[in-house]
Amino acid sequence: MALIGGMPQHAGDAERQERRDGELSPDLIRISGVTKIYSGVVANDNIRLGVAPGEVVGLLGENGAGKSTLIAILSGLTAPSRGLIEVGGRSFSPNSPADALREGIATAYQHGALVPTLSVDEQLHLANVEDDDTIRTLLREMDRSRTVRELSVGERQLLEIARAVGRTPRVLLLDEPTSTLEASQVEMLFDVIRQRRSAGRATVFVTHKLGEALAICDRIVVMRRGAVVDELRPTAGNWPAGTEDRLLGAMFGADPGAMTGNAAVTKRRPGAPAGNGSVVLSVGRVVDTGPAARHRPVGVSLTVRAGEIVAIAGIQGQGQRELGKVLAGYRPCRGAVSVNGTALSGKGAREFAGAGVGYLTGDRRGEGIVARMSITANLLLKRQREEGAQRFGILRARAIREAARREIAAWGIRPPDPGRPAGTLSGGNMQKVLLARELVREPVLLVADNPTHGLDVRSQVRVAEALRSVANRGGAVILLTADLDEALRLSDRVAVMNAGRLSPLGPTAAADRAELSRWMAVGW
Amino acid sequence: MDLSAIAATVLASAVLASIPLMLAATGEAIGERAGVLNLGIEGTMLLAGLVAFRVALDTDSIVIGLLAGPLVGLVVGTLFGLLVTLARADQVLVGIGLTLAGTGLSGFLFREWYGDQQPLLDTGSGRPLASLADHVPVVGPALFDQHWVVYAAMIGVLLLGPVLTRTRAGLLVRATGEAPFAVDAAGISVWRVRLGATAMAGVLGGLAGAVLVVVELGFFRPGVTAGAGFIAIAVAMLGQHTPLRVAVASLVFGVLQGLGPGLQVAGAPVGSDFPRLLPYLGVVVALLLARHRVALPAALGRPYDRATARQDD
Amino acid sequence: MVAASVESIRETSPAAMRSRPVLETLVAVVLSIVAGSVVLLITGHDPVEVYRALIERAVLRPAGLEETVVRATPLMITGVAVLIAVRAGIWNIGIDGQVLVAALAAAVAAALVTDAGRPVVWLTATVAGLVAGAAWALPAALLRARFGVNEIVTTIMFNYVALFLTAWLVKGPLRDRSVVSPQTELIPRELRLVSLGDTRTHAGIIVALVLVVLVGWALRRTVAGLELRVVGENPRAAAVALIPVRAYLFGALVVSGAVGGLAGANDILSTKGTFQAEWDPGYGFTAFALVFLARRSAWALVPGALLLGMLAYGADVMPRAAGIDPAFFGVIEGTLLASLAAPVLIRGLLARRTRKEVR
Amino acid sequence: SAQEGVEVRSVAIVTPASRTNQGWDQQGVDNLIRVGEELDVDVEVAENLGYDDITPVLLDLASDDVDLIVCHASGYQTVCPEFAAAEGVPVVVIENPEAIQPGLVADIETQAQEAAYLAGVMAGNETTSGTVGIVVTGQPPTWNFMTVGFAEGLKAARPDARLVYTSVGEGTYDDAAAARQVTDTVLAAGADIVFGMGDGAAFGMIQAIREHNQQSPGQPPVRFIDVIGDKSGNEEAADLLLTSVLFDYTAAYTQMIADLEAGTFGQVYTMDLSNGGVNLLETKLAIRSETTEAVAAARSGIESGAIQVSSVGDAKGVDQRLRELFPT
Ligand SMILES: Nc1ncnc2c1ncn2[C@@H]1O[C@H](COP(=O)(O)OP(=O)(O)OP(=O)(O)O)[C@@H](O)[C@H]1O
Ligand SMILES: Nc1ncnc2c1ncn2[C@@H]1O[C@H](COP(=O)(O)OP(=O)(O)OP(=O)(O)O)[C@@H](O)[C@H]1O
Ligand SMILES: [Mg+2]
Ligand SMILES: [Mg+2]
Repeated sequence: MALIGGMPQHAGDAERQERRDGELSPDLIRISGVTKIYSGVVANDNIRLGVAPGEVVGLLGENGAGKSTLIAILSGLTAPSRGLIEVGGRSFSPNSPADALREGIATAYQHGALVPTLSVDEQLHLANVEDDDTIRTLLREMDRSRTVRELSVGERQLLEIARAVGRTPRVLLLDEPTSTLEASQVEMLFDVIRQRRSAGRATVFVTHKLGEALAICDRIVVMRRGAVVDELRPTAGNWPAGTEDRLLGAMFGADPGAMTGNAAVTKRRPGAPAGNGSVVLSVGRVVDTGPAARHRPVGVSLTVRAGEIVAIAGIQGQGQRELGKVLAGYRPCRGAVSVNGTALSGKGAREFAGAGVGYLTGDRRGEGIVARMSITANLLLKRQREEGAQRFGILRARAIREAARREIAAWGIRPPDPGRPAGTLSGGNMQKVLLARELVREPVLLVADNPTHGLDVRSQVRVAEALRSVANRGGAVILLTADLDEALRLSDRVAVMNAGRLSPLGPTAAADRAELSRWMAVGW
Repeated sequence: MDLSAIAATVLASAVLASIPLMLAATGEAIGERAGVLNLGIEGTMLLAGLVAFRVALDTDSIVIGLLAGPLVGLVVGTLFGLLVTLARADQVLVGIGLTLAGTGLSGFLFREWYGDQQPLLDTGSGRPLASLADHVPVVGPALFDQHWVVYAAMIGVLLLGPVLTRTRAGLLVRATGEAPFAVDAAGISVWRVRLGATAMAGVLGGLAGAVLVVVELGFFRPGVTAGAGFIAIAVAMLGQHTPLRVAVASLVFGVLQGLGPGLQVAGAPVGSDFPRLLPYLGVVVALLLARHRVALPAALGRPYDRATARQDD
Repeated sequence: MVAASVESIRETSPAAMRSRPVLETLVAVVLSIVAGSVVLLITGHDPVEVYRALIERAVLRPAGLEETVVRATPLMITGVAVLIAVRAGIWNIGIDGQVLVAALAAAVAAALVTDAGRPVVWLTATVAGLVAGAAWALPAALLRARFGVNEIVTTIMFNYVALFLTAWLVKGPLRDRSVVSPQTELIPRELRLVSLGDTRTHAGIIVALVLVVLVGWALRRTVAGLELRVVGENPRAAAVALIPVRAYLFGALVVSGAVGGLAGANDILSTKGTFQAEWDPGYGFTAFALVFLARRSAWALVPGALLLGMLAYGADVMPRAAGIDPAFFGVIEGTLLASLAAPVLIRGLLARRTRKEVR
Repeated sequence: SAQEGVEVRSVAIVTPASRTNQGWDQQGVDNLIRVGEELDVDVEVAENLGYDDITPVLLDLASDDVDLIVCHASGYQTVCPEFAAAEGVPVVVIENPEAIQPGLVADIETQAQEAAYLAGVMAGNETTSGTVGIVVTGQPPTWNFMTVGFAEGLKAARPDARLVYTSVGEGTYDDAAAARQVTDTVLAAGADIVFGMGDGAAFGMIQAIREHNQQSPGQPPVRFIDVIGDKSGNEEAADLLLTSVLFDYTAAYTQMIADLEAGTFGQVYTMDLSNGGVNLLETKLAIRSETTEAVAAARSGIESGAIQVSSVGDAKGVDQRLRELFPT
């Protein structure tokens, strides 16, 4: 039963809550009628939710559903426009994160709250974290004298979790804590959460990964367009059959079939020229010569043909990002690179782009979006010098506005407000903006760096479709990803990168998952 | 002509002249470390210098005068800090305002208090190690023939190095300039850290003004700092916001500044305008050489606003 | 990089924003008057008397307005110069040096062509000023774009270098030998910029206004303007969007220098007529204050410059009228700037109150 | 223009720096006020105007109906005549004899080289180390005239003397800290008499000398020669003030007002030894009788025309003349 519509849902919610109050200890946190409005956008809509001691509550919802907003309100980052929160039975209206911490609420933020220039130890000290067993376990593989900046993305995420867990809070809020973690690290985190459960401490777990939510949560709450739309709990320790469909339905609205039916779209179009199409990209013994990197690509050779998606899987920081930049002309290299027969060795990003190379950055906020500029401007970027956008160096305002409106509609960017600063978009919507502006240029080769990172399932599908459409149109795609399953799911051929070296490239259909994952960890 | 005597004097005088610069630049460095760019040190130095002068004259005590300077600096720095944190005022605007107001007020009060009189303080005494100066050629006076305040200031500034790197207060300051959101998220009030840092910067700026007026010159004149407050901003950056390096940079600046008159007196046909360029060109060259190490705190100049912080991280 | 962050994403409705600048400015003026009164009272002056004299002189005499416009002209031009750099994320604190070098170049160049008549003199001085200003910004621009050397420090340093260099030139090689004091050959009044009607205002203000409109438009409406702003907002994103970041950093600083140079040429062609060794108008800081006062908007430079121009004139004539030290007007100006920055205080207080009320 | 006498009710003076700058600006203002009191004429002072365009201030003064404006800086020598021509208000400029116009523009020549020559003679006779320093804050004509005059007097009195000439830098009239650093260096070169030309910056020089004297007890104290005003009222300064090249504008100002009323305004007023416009200050420091005699002899030599002191106003000329006098 998917709960759609306003009233009944709240009634049912209240009922459930009352029932639970009877059987469980009283809620640690009780949220009633919380609404948050950002200049017209209802980010949280009349939310009612309780969290009991020892409970692990999963919070799911598509990009922009309002999960992080709720976390922000509970963390004291922002005040609700309306509504009441109680913690331990007392009214709670934090002025700052400090107030929330005092009440025993600690948060690992979606985008982290670390100081790049501090060492790991200094960072923990800053956050008043005691160095206990839990911390030592979580950080056991980390060189603690290194600065946060020098850590890999995954290590940073672990540290962010440790920073919050280390305060042994009554309530731990985790906003997408596993987006860049490896399986073993996720398991480590789950151990910590289980310990907390047995100690009677509550955890709120925001994620886009249904599997993880089902594995660890005692209850799953689904948000959609700011409101809580569904709430599920296992019966007798097991999730009932069809739970996934129900979750997806609640997350994305009426038609869960849209999520599974897309498999066809993401697979190669029958009759597309894959594998034997013309050579789009040819790379011979390329050595990255750009600014210092933890691992720079060395001796990379690669041929990519029209119509195929080639995935390069690797743990974050093994040199895939650098390789992506080399292949899009953003980092200099030695060796031979040619696109559609045009030699591009020694050329810059503009020549690469001129030859039809598109690039989807892996650092959306850092180097993708211009946060304080409008969605329109962000959609325009990279094309601003093209015919349709300008005449004699003067921007064609109307044409640009219309193009923006079209793309906002076509990609379902939300909120559909062309003038809104792009920095206020949710991650998924930012990615749509960046994808939209790459795809209108109809790239011959699209280099996509971790394009689904942080995206909800539907957005992930949307991205996958977009990549496949490039291939189906006769272009080629290089998909750099930290997620081996994604690599296997989306690609035609796959290779692994480890310590700057590229493994042999083979057809995905014949790939051995276990072997590839070993390669990712230790090389070959 | 005794070139070594000239060199010795140039150096000794450069050391003395570098002390106010060093103090002010260290203060600026601390403020910048916390993310606050203070263009108002010039004004702070002048106000504090004037008050220190008056207090020293009235009490007939250099020490009390020297204490008055930092006190004024504390008040001014706190006011500045409150404006740029709680009031979220623009740092550049308030800084320029402070310089204008401080320059104006100190000049105005000086005339109100002293009319066209120009009292002078005694700056000749208080040199505990002077007797050692003759035993060391050339650098003897620079090392030993100095006022005790010079030594005290140097030790104080050098001690601030470990304070920044080793103490929790230092940690908070450094973190706040880089990632205020992370500090906020750690449950620490960003504005309090910044207020503390600007107050400290004010204290050091005030002390700089007091030392300039009471120890180096022995008198106040309207505008007596002659731009030292701005040079301090450059020196703070050149010194990579570390007290030790700031001290070295100030010293080098002082020596380059003294080199001009040194060359003129030694009879080099350089005129007076070209040697005066030296310290400024020197700073540019030094920056060029040290370019890989000069990084500004990431949040420098940005008022911290929790509502937008998450987008900026 | 220090990035200005005056513009943030506000959670207020546009209508509420629009009505405030006037109110905020009024509050700031009142605050600075109060601060000034305190100083006056403490030192035994009668504030009412002082402010009465002040208003009589600055507001009730017609010359005041004309002079305000004359003073605002170079401020507007240097404000545009600072704005161009600031929008690209660059701090050009070297306006003073650029003005000095450009003024000297303009004065010398114009003196060479005095026989050729007015238009030639204007054109020569303008071009000389633009080129010299750009040239003076060039080292800092190169160091920044090529080696990443922080321009805040280099531009400050080049101000001092300009001061001593121009002094040396005008005392030596470029000096007009027919007069004793070190200055360049005087450009006769008839050859300088035309006055507007029978006033002291001159064609420079038209140039300044055109410049404001042009730059304001270019920043919004041209590809170069857009790219420049992107570089200023997020240089890494700019690079990914195929914008030549270094070229923009370089170009913005050089163009900023050129525009700064224009202010120098304007002064020579209007009020000064000659470059003097000790002249150093120090527009730089005021221009910075102006840009931040205008919240980085080009159009708002115009009222901002007029306000600051009025203050500059006031500081010159009011001390005599009020019988107090001119330094006093530094206090007024300084507190005015500081409190103009404080509308955010008012807004912050308001925001806090609403937050509290809601809960 | 036809000249007619006017009754002078108020006069004004405009100065680039503060009227309490202990030097050039203060002397002009103080002198004009004294003349005003004597003649019962109102005096308006507009100070601290820098070298920006001062026309609005001049206009403002004109709107207050002043009868004469003293433009008290050589830097105002072009703007003031322009203003006078446009507005018809009489002005006095400094160091620009070319600009004079009957009824409109008069000029004051503060050519203090003669008095500076006497100071040089005094220094030559009084120095024991044989090294004498000159410290200037910038190189405006007024300083340049005095530098050359002083150097010629020194050379005449003591041909084997060594002269150390240093400039603190452009426009450093009030940069006491820099002046102090420069003076320290001059003292290190062995100078025992320093001729210092600066306004507020002079106190930086005085402090350097005071401290030097305190540090070297037993040695003959270094002494200071000041310019423009009389700092002997200041106890600490008086202890080392050998003399000062005094500027006295009162005679010139009185004469100008008289000329204006008589309709003969518009001449060059030269301040020199013979008319008392410049003079040497007598201080409490003991000087040798030979010195007094030598200075007196030089004075009569100048007055009789037997001694000709060069008049050099530009910086280049100063360098040249100093090199001639004291080749290294
Ligand atoms: N500071 C802000 N100003 C304006 N709008 C905002 C702000 N923060 C969030 N929003 C908007 O509120 C809505 C909810 O955003 P939120 O970040 O809570 O979503 P989310 O569920 O966490 O999404 P994601 O899965 O992408 O992290 C979005 O439409 C977003 O654009
Ligand atoms: N860095 C900052 N710059 C500007 N304003 C800030 C900054 N930090 C906090 N503020 C604002 O200052 C006010 C008080 O800050 P905050 O709520 O952090 O105080 P606090 O540390 O929680 O103190 P207390 O617990 O005593 O209330 C709030 O209005 C907050 O929005
Ligand atoms: Mg989120
Ligand atoms: Mg989000």
